[in-house]
Amino acid sequence: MDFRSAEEHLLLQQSLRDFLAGEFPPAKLRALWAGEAQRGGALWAALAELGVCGMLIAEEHGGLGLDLVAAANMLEEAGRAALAEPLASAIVAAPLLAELGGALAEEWLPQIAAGRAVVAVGHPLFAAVEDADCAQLLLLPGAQFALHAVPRAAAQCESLPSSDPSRFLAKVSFDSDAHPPLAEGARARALWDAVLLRGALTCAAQAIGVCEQLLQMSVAYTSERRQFGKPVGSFQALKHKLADVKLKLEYARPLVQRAAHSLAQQAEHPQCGVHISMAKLLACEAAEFAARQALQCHGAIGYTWEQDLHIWMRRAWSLAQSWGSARFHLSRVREPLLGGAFPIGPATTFATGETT
Amino acid sequence: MDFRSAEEHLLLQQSLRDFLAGEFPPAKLRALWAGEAQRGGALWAALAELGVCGMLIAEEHGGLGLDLVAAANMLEEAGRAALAEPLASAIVAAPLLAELGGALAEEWLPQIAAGRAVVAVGHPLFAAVEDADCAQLLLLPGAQFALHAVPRAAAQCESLPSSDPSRFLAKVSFDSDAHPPLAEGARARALWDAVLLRGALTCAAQAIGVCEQLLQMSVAYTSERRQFGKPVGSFQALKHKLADVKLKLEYARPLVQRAAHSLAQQAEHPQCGVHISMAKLLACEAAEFAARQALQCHGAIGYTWEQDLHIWMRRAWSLAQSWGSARFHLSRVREPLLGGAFPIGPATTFATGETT
Amino acid sequence: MELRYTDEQRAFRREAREWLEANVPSGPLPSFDTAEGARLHREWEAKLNAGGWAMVPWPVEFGGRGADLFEWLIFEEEYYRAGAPKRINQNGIFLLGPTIMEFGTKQQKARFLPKMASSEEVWAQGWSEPNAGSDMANIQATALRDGGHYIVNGQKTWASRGAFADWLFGMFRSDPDSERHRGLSFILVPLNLPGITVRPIPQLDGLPGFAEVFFDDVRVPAENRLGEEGAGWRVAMATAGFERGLMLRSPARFQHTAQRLVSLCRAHRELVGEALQDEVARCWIGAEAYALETYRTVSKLLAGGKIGSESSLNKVFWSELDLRMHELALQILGECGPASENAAAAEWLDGYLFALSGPIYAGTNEIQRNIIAERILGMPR
Amino acid sequence: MELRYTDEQRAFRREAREWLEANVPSGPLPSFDTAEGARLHREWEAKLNAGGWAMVPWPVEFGGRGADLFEWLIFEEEYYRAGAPKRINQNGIFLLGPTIMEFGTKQQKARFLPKMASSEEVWAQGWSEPNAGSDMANIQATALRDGGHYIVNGQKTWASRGAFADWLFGMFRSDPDSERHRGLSFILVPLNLPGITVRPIPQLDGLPGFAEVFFDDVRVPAENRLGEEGAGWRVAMATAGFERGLMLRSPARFQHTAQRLVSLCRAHRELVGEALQDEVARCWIGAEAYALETYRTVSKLLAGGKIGSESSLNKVFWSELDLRMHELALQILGECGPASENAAAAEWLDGYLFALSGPIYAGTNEIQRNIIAERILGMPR
Repeated sequence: MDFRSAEEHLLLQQSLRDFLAGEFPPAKLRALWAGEAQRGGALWAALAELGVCGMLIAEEHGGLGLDLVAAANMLEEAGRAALAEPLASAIVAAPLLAELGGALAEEWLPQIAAGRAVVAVGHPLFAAVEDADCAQLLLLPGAQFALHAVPRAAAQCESLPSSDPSRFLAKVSFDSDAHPPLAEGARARALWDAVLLRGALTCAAQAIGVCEQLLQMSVAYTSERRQFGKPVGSFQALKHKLADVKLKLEYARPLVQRAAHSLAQQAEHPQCGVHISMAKLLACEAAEFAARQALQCHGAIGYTWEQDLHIWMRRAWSLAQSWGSARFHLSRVREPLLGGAFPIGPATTFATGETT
Repeated sequence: MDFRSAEEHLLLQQSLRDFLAGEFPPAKLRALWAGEAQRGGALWAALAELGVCGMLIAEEHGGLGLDLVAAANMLEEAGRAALAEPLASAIVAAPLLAELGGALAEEWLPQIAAGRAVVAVGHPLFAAVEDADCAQLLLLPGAQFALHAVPRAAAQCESLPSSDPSRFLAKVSFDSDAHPPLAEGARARALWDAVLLRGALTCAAQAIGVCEQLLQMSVAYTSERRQFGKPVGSFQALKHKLADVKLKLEYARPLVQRAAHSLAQQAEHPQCGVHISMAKLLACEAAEFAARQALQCHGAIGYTWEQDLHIWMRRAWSLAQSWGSARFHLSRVREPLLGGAFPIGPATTFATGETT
Repeated sequence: MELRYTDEQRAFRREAREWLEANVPSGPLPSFDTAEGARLHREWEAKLNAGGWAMVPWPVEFGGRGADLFEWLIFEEEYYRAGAPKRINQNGIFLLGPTIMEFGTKQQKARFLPKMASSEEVWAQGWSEPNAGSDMANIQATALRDGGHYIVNGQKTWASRGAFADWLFGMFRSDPDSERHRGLSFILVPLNLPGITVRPIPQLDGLPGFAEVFFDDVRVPAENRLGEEGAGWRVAMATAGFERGLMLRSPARFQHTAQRLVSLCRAHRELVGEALQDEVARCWIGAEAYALETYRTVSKLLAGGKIGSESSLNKVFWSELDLRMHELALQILGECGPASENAAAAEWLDGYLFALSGPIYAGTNEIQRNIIAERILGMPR
Repeated sequence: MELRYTDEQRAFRREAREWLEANVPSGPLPSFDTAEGARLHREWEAKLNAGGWAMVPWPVEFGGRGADLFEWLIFEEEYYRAGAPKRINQNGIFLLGPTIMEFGTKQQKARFLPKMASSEEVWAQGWSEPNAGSDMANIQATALRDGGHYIVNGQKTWASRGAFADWLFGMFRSDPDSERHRGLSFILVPLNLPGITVRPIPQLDGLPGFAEVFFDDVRVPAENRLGEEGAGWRVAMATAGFERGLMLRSPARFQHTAQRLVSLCRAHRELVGEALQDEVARCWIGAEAYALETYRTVSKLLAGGKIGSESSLNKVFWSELDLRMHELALQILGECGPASENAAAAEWLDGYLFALSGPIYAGTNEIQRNIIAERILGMPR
């Protein structure tokens, strides 16, 4: 029993953090918003260089061969930096391609790892597909939950508005006769289930980073901004608001780490789906709460387009609605919990059969 | 259009307030808890003297002939003083007896007005009957919503525990063959509907008084109690807690007044039931919230049996559960609201047909 | 207590309803924080004024129709019911207008109020400076007397409507040796004077809803001072009271939002679940409570009462209710799939961004809660 | 990251489970705040001690079994799973015990710890005085040195377990000219000394859960001082840290409550509605989060890390979670008709009254939020 992140994962995380702090300042994001830059360019190539794009991909395909526990650490940094590159899609796509195997995996996994291709993944429960704009391949649901691989050029993408201009959402259609399914029936459903869990985890992990960033910006601003002759951060009302953010953050974090761990070792964890939903719910709520409090702590300045705060506020809103809303994930906890689907109470947290 | 309480009602309210402040200090309530005094005694007689027991009863039967708008003002004072006398039962019973009419009304209304009798009223939706312990007559539901009048001596009362030792709740059974129904079918249902609305209104109006009292005690204590060299009430965290109590109180109050007005003029107000449920919900929640904040503002001293604070905390908890829980009343708003049962939006608040 | 309208009040409502139904533009106007939107909103205000509906509670001589506060509430209900445009000149008609009624000279009333009612002159407010936000007394901009003029220097910020307005009102330090609340004067400044630079500030929605305004030796005629020299704080406190007060935040806006929220929830009831439905019902109750409390307040005012610090209760209540309603709407829409599939989504998102400013402007809700605790409840400072 | 127990940990759990299943009294004991309950709880503690389970993480020589913190968590899980009695000597074993381990002399450890583990000596805490609640440094009670003794005078209040305890620990002012945090000494006082008067204080539930303790020229041997003379504040801060810390508030208690809440909700699911069900699910998630965070903390501690102000996060989290769970239980029971019809109702109401004290004692949650903001986040004082 050891609930600490592995030393080497923390080092990787720190190096990504340093890299993004240097290479992805808010000015670059704003250039992207303004259409003056594109995703999947130099920054994406540099991330591939660091191994980030292929972190879940086996070494034989040019990846780092890490697991989702490590990926969660890395995604935290994507959230902290408000990264707009298609990293979450790489995390969602890679294990799906590996599971599908064959020529498709042989062709695309090395390209993802090398930062030369983006593979976007849809889901039968949700109409929006993220990153379809810059993808070369789309893995999409068809009729009866069938799974299709469709080259981007063969799909019609209708861009959808997003509360976060850094996240590109589209409604995608394609001709299913021209692209027969790669998986159908029970197998396809199992694949989609796994996609949902990974998608939700990417949101949860990013939300932790977003929440930390919002908190840090708010502490810094309220420590510096003076009114009535003292820093506004010395007023108890603002202290308690940010203390509450810290509380939500610190109790969401272990849920996310545990969810990543359970999903990485799914065979041992029948409650993996519940773990993911708990993590998604609380991490995204922590980030949304942080956004609300951060704006109130900043006052009017936070309400301007020029201040960077709203970059993370928008990310928080957008992550909360992606890969299942709060209501969706809460119901995925509530129903099995109240249905008695698994044992609860003291001594059950890590129990997977061995003590009963 | 005039949303002010009538001058003469405010005078009556003030005189009741002064009377209770003088005659019903917490020591008297504690004597009652300790079994050293009984309800329905000298205090009840003195209240009858003031006209309070018979305020809804017609003058021909010895009452004041007031309406529920005035009664709501008076019940606020019952809450403020944590009165333990069966005043709410008198408010619930009197219009029911008047509606039933005949010999029953002729016999009991004058006795209620004179403070010589207590009539307790049950309800088919709730198992507990309040004030059965000191009543002489019980108006009770039987099979199929039938309404029975049962002398106290002919009923079996099993006392129920209450979070508030000042409120006496019992489960009551009786022999329905020996006491044939006074009303049945649609008429009985209509009577029970009206009883429910009056019962809920008595709780809402009392809750306003309870909330005010808790707020006032908290302001007084935090202004006096010093820590760190200053009154604890000068700390923003406690200021904001009590400001929030004030907010809930001030926006619950007009709901209660409007509910009383609608019920008093039921013929004009098809949404009377919705008005009552809104008022019950928000007034009782304001009082419960006040109880929670008051305890936190008092700290350990409020946690003792000897301090009087818990007298009102218990009343707040108990009123919230009487005549329908929060969930019960919220659903009675939600269902017609979302079902489109009445017009909403600007210009509809007081509209009862005349502007459409 | 009499909760029925009089015959006169019902007649007034009918008249307003008929005029609005005949005149309100079909479909929404572009935001008044765009050049085109500002033009169209000014056109609408001119029409409203021509009909005599621009500012119904004002005296007829100033462009009103001498209505009382109940009629004002009724008018607002009808205005929102008709889906009429937002009021581009709200800084003028709701904040400065009542202040001029209270503190202005006869000449000032005649000069400013009619053109305010007609929105021929649109007003920006100049409350804040970079170091005077919640701490309004920390004003640094100066207006130093020079014969018949004030020489104005300094900077105002978060001047709402600053980008497209004609005039600005604000407090300036007229006694350079003064501190805090003393030595301030309340001055009305035409924004076309030499030495003024307006830098629009884009808001969260990307539109320039407010501006920074820089003053560099700007000469303003002394007759543009409202109230006594050095007594600006008292004037501004009255204006701030109006900002939190009844006229600007009549209940109809929130009842209208609550109605839209209920409709949205009804339309997606099966997707939404009981917990969200409960929250929607609570919002509608909140909007009703706000309306009832306002009618109660107006009843007291018409009987000769005053409102003071109670306006802080209003401000906290409506701003948090408004935010909650928009949050819920976005949650409901989130259950319905991607935003583009619902035409209402963009409107609710815009509304949410606007609602987020509610707990900040007109004195943050933290400041308002201090006021509630100290001035209404009497807790120690 | 390895979220599986070792074979040794599993063996430890089995051993604890078997012993507890064989020895835990069937049915609940009366409250330890009654004379009869106190006697029965002492009996239970003696049995626990005889089995070697009284304080598993303590060294064997002091009555423990030298377990590590993971084993402590496992023991606690099994303890709550078995429905074993509350710990009457929690002020001793969870607060004073670890303090003596850290600050005590060899003699003090040998003298106090074994009898603490066995609950032969039950401890009351003497944190507060009438004017030193949240403001713990405002202590007035004195302990003045007189040769080999301290002469103790003054008053302590809210001394939990004071009514039935044998000993009390607390801070006293040993330098009469000192102020605030200086000049205090941490002293252990037998409650049977001449000059001591204990006045039990009934709590909300009517039982004397705490007491006022009056000291009138009480002679306490100087060897009963823990730590240096005048250094009592540092000792007390360590104790207060333990009070908010890991040992006293291991997750099992809250997981046990969450489990009971879920069972209650399941049993009445049709009456309860989705909104309440959602809240119940959130509580269970909260209890899980608290457990996971504790395992994370223990992992860090066993690898040589320290916890400091983070214990303030724990304190706020568990106290508000605990209160919320009891509120929800009472709401669910409220849907099920009068209390007597449900055997669990009285237990939940008692639990609610107890939970209400959570946000107050061991430093109010307002103080804890200040600590989080200032010491963890680094916000200005």
